[in-house]
Amino acid sequence: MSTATKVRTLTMAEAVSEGISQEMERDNRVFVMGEDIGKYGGIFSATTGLLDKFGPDRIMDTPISETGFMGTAIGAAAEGLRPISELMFVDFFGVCFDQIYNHLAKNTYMSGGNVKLPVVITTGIGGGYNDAAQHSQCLYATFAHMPGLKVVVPSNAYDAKGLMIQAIRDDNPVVFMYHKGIMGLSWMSYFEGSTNEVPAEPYTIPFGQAKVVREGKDLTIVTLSQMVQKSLLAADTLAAEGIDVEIVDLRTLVPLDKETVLRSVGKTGRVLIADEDYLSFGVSGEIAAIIAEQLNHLQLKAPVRRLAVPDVPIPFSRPLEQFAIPQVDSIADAVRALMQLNLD
Amino acid sequence: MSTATKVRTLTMAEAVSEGISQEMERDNRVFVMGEDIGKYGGIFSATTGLLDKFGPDRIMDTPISETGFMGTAIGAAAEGLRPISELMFVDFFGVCFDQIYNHLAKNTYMSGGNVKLPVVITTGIGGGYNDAAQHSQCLYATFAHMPGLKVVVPSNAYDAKGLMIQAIRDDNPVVFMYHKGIMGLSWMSYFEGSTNEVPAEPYTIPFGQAKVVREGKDLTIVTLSQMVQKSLLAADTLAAEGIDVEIVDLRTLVPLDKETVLRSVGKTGRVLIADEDYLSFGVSGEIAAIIAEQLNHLQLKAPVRRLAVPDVPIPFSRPLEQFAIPQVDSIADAVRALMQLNLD
Amino acid sequence: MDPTSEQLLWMYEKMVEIREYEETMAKVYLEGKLPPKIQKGLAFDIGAGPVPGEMHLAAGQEPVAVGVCAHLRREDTVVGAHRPHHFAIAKDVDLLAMTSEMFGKENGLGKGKGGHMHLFDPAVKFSCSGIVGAGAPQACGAALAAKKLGKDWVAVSFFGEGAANQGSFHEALNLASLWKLPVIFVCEDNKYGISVEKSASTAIASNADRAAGYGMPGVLVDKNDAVAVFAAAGEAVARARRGEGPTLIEVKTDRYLGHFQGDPETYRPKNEAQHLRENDPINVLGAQLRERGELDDAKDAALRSTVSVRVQAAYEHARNSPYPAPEDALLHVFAD
Amino acid sequence: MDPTSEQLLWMYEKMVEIREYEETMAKVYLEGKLPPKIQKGLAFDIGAGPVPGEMHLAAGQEPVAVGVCAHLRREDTVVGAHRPHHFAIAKDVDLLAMTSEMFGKENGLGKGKGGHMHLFDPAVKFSCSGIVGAGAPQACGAALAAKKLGKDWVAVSFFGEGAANQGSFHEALNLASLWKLPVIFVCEDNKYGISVEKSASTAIASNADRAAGYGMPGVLVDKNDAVAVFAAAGEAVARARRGEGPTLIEVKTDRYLGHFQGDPETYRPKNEAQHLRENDPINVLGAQLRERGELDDAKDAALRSTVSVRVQAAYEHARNSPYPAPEDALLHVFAD
Ligand SMILES: Cc1ncc(C[n+]2csc(CCOP(=O)(O)OP(=O)(O)O)c2C)c(N)n1
Ligand SMILES: Cc1ncc(C[n+]2csc(CCOP(=O)(O)OP(=O)(O)O)c2C)c(N)n1
Ligand SMILES: [Mg+2]
Ligand SMILES: [Mg+2]
Repeated sequence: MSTATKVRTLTMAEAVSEGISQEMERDNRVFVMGEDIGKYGGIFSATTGLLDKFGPDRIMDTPISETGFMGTAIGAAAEGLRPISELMFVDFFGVCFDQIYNHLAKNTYMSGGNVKLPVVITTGIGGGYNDAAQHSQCLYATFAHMPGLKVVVPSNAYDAKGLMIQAIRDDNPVVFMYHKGIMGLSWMSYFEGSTNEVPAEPYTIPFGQAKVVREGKDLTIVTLSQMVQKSLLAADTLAAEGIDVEIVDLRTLVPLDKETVLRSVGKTGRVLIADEDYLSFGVSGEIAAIIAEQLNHLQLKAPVRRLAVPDVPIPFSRPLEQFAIPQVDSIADAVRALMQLNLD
Repeated sequence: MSTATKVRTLTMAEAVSEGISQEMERDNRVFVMGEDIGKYGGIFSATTGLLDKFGPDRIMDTPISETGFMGTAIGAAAEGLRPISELMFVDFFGVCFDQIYNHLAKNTYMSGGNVKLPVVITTGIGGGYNDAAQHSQCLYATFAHMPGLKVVVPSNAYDAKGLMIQAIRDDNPVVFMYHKGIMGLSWMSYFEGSTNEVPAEPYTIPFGQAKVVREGKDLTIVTLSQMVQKSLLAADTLAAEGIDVEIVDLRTLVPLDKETVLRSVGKTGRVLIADEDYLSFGVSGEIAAIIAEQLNHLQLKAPVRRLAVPDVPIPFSRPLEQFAIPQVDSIADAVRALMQLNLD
Repeated sequence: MDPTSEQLLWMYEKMVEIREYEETMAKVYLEGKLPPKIQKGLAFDIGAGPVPGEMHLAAGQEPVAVGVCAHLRREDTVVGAHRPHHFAIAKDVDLLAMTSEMFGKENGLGKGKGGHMHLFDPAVKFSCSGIVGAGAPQACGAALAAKKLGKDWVAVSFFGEGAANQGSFHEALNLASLWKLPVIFVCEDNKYGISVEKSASTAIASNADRAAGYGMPGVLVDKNDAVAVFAAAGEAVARARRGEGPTLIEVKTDRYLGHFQGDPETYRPKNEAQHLRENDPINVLGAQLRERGELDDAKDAALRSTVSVRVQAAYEHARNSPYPAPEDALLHVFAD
Repeated sequence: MDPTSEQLLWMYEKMVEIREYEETMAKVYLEGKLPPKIQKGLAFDIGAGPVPGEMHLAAGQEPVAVGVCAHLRREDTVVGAHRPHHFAIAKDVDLLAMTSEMFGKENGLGKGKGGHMHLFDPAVKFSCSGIVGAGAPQACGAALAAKKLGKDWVAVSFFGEGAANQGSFHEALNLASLWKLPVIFVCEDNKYGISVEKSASTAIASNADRAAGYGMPGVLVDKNDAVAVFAAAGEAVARARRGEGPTLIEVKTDRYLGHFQGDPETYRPKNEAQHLRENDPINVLGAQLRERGELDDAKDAALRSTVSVRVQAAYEHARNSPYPAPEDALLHVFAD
């Protein structure tokens, strides 16, 4: 068939760098700063090939000075440039978070809208490859909790490209968080569902639109990032057992698409929130809360259930890490258990 | 009566510094570091009088180098000392959070329990006096989200002293967050319920025990810190209208006393979570979630309701700040509205 | 680099303006905060009155602001800190909108959302922050933008001697020198970071000596004098405009008032401030101008009265402007 | 300060041990990671094999570790960074428990929870961190404790030249000098921070020149030589023990391997590492020992074989030890 030739799949890393590249071609105010984003192409390949294409003036390796270059991004953005600033691992946010949440996130508000800061922060999240407690965190809840930052958490290449272009064009700070285990790197096993068809031309995906990535009638899994891919695999297993799971991929945490969540939960009556961040005071709590606030409009068949990292730092050892981070099997188990629970 | 002479009331600031002082007398490993904690006595008077009593070797003013002295606290604690380290305003955590959540919070875990870090971080939280977006935050959810930190949020002088002594004696990192508007400072109006009877002798209050500070049958307010005092005032107004409110003061976020929350909500069937932190991805979500997880054991009469800062930075201007931060009146309004809601 | 008479007069007038602005604020700030006490035991209520919240005034530190800003154009960037008024005034921030902002009014620079530590005037490229040390990296960003845009604009980061012990100082200076950014780092050494003396916070006597660690010139201006600051800043700005990179300047200056208004100042020798005032930099420059024949009593009185009208008008404007509607708190989290 | 023969031999043996440890790890690390490919397109799987996760090896950098640690006692503190093995071995960290930790085993230093970047051995006061720059303030804390306890213990913070651009470096150096803490800051300049050359990250050629900004001695050791490091560190440690405060030392050293194992090293001139190995510091010290008559072929062989037995035994021990139970993940969040 003639259309078959048009199918082009990319890894999420390729999709991210293609999105950045196309925007850099379109808009010469866009530039990238960060550690090892030049010759190295980004530790997680989010900027591979860009140095050759755009040169060192627009693809700028920085010293290991996250406060320095995040602040630099703020100052440059205030002058009308559109920096993309990479925080290699989200785990490092603590050395520079003041610039991010007290300035980048707030200057627009504190100036009554007179200052615009179109900065995209890209950052690698997540575990699964035994990088231990300081290199495996998700922490998106912490960014989403701070007013003034948009937070993007794609689960696949197609979404990643569209959301990246949307992020670069947004006049506000956007934190773009890519899970390392779905980037399709040549040196880390990954969930292949994340490598998918990506149109060659630029396109955008609006923020605040969750996506039902699998329709089902028995139970809703609300999830995001790599956990979407794990949930899809769990759903296949469960389907064979006659449990028909619907999966909502949040795609962005800020803005949060409550409607899609509530619609799905309203339909299935059962909800599991599957999250790779720490359990307490995070994403899973927020999703549970927006459901609890709508109990007068929803008919739940079972209590809400959450599956997340059980409030422990991410341990190094393989069996420990696999226990701490929800896996395909533990998602399936949680769904099975939830199917047994009934209200009244 | 002879017992009347024993009543001694302290402000929360006095209670905090008395707790520290008594522990410093008992245990010479305890010392205090921070900005302006010496001659100045702490900007929020948490260390008033201590320099005169213990001298500059144990009451150490630091440079404005939060990463430097938080890291110093970690290193000193690993050697068996018991530092109290003041982060003047919690809002500044972003300049030093790496030391706190990647090291202080995790070294015990990463060492398999071989390293103990008995550090107390004291910090001022909260708004209400127009100090704007970088000096008015609560941010306790962010600390509570990170495994490895105990988080204490007292609402009154009696609790503050007992919890402070407990914190200093704990072999783990404890973040002790005092709301500026209940410290009883001579230069800031405060909620007088926070100044209460404090025994002169040292005593401890165990962590993880929420307190029902007002019993009622119609509705539960789950709350913490200054918001407890606001809720008590709102409850008085509501009582006059025939609405009988029960108030749960969480007192510590980590560990969190879920049982007391669930018991109260089970009794009243209606719950409002009143919080001064940002609404989304925070404390109010977590409390709502633990209720949503127990829907098979609880008989709710109404959906869960949350009242918190509506995901905006804290604005400076008085009318704006009073709108953004829940006030006594808005708590009362939220309760009234919730009394009108019914499930089914 | 010697200032012209015009520049000297500009500096003098701006110093007078800053001083009047700060002294007026010191008074206005107390309105509504002192008795009648609203609560037992309360000496003062920080959240009361027309200008609530913290208030950090810069009386005595005028030479730093005017000596540097005398070299700046509208397109140059200034990033100040928590004590920002003198810089803002010297950078020609809109005085009416700035004052309204501190009163929390709808027509303030930030529509009342920012307040005194968060003044943003993009028209003259002024911003500041309440977080000690945060501004230096941001000034690097403005300087980087100038470079990328092919302009000879410069950026100035002002901060206190206390801030020079923050990690951000180090990172910014390294970055600026490495990338040869047109930025000038100006450290105001007013001897105190709140209550902590410089000798108790800083391992060396002068931050200017830290410049060598970044391969940039370090200049110490060891007197609180506008002309001396002007000379040092002139070199630095010219160097930056020529594309030769950053400079670090430290100026010994004097904080006449408390760290913030309401500061009991018990950490400070009694009469220290009074003693400092004896060598007031406004008088010093005034005397120089008189010597040069540029100023006499009549001219001085006229100048002071013009300034006073301008300053007082700003306060009147702010006082009489309306507050924003409470629900406006929900606006501007994001730019549209 | 000249090393005794005993000290020279100790340094030599430790360097041999470190080298064998790292070279063994380089091989073990690859086990299970290379084909058979578990996934299309995968060249290597970082999460597979007996030692998963990142792996930063220090082959070539041995002189820094041994030259400093030769002066340390058990009660002295060492805080390393993400590339910690050489320091750990030189500080006499329990080799069996350390190796078990990197294999994620129950009997590891951290019961398998820490892994290679997070080795804690309180018995010899060793710790490290995967966060660049984080260790320097923590070393200040150990030094402060020594001072408070009235001991002559010192603390050493080791970090890379890349880390010297972090704010934490600045804050720690200022604090240490201000409080005269017995701490030695040792910067390993191995030319790269991952792929970024020092000249692209650091505004000046030598970090030793930054010491003046903190009022402490700064020493540059400009060759990758154990004896030269020994001399510089000896002065610094003695000074610290005497209560005279901190020293900053920078050592030019060589990273033979990639930043981490699996690093394609495309940013680096081909054969650079090979070229560096031509002047190997172990050989250099070996030759000196031979010249002094302290080493000959037989003695060298015996020494190397003893070391090898020790190192290989550690790997065997780690390999054969059991994993923790999965649910042990829930333990040790808090000390009891
Ligand atoms: C990161 C951070 N730490 C602490 C503070 C609290 N604080 C505000 S101003 C100040 C002193 C600043 O001293 P300096 O930099 O010398 O400026 P000055 O007040 O003397 O103008 C401190 C500690 C803060 N705002 N931000
Ligand atoms: C705060 C922080 N930023 C970035 C990183 C990622 N990172 C790990 S090692 C490294 C390079 C460190 O270079 P250097 O300090 O010279 O040490 P070397 O690797 O050369 O031993 C970087 C950027 C990190 N771990 N922590
Ligand atoms: Mg100062
Ligand atoms: Mg290096």
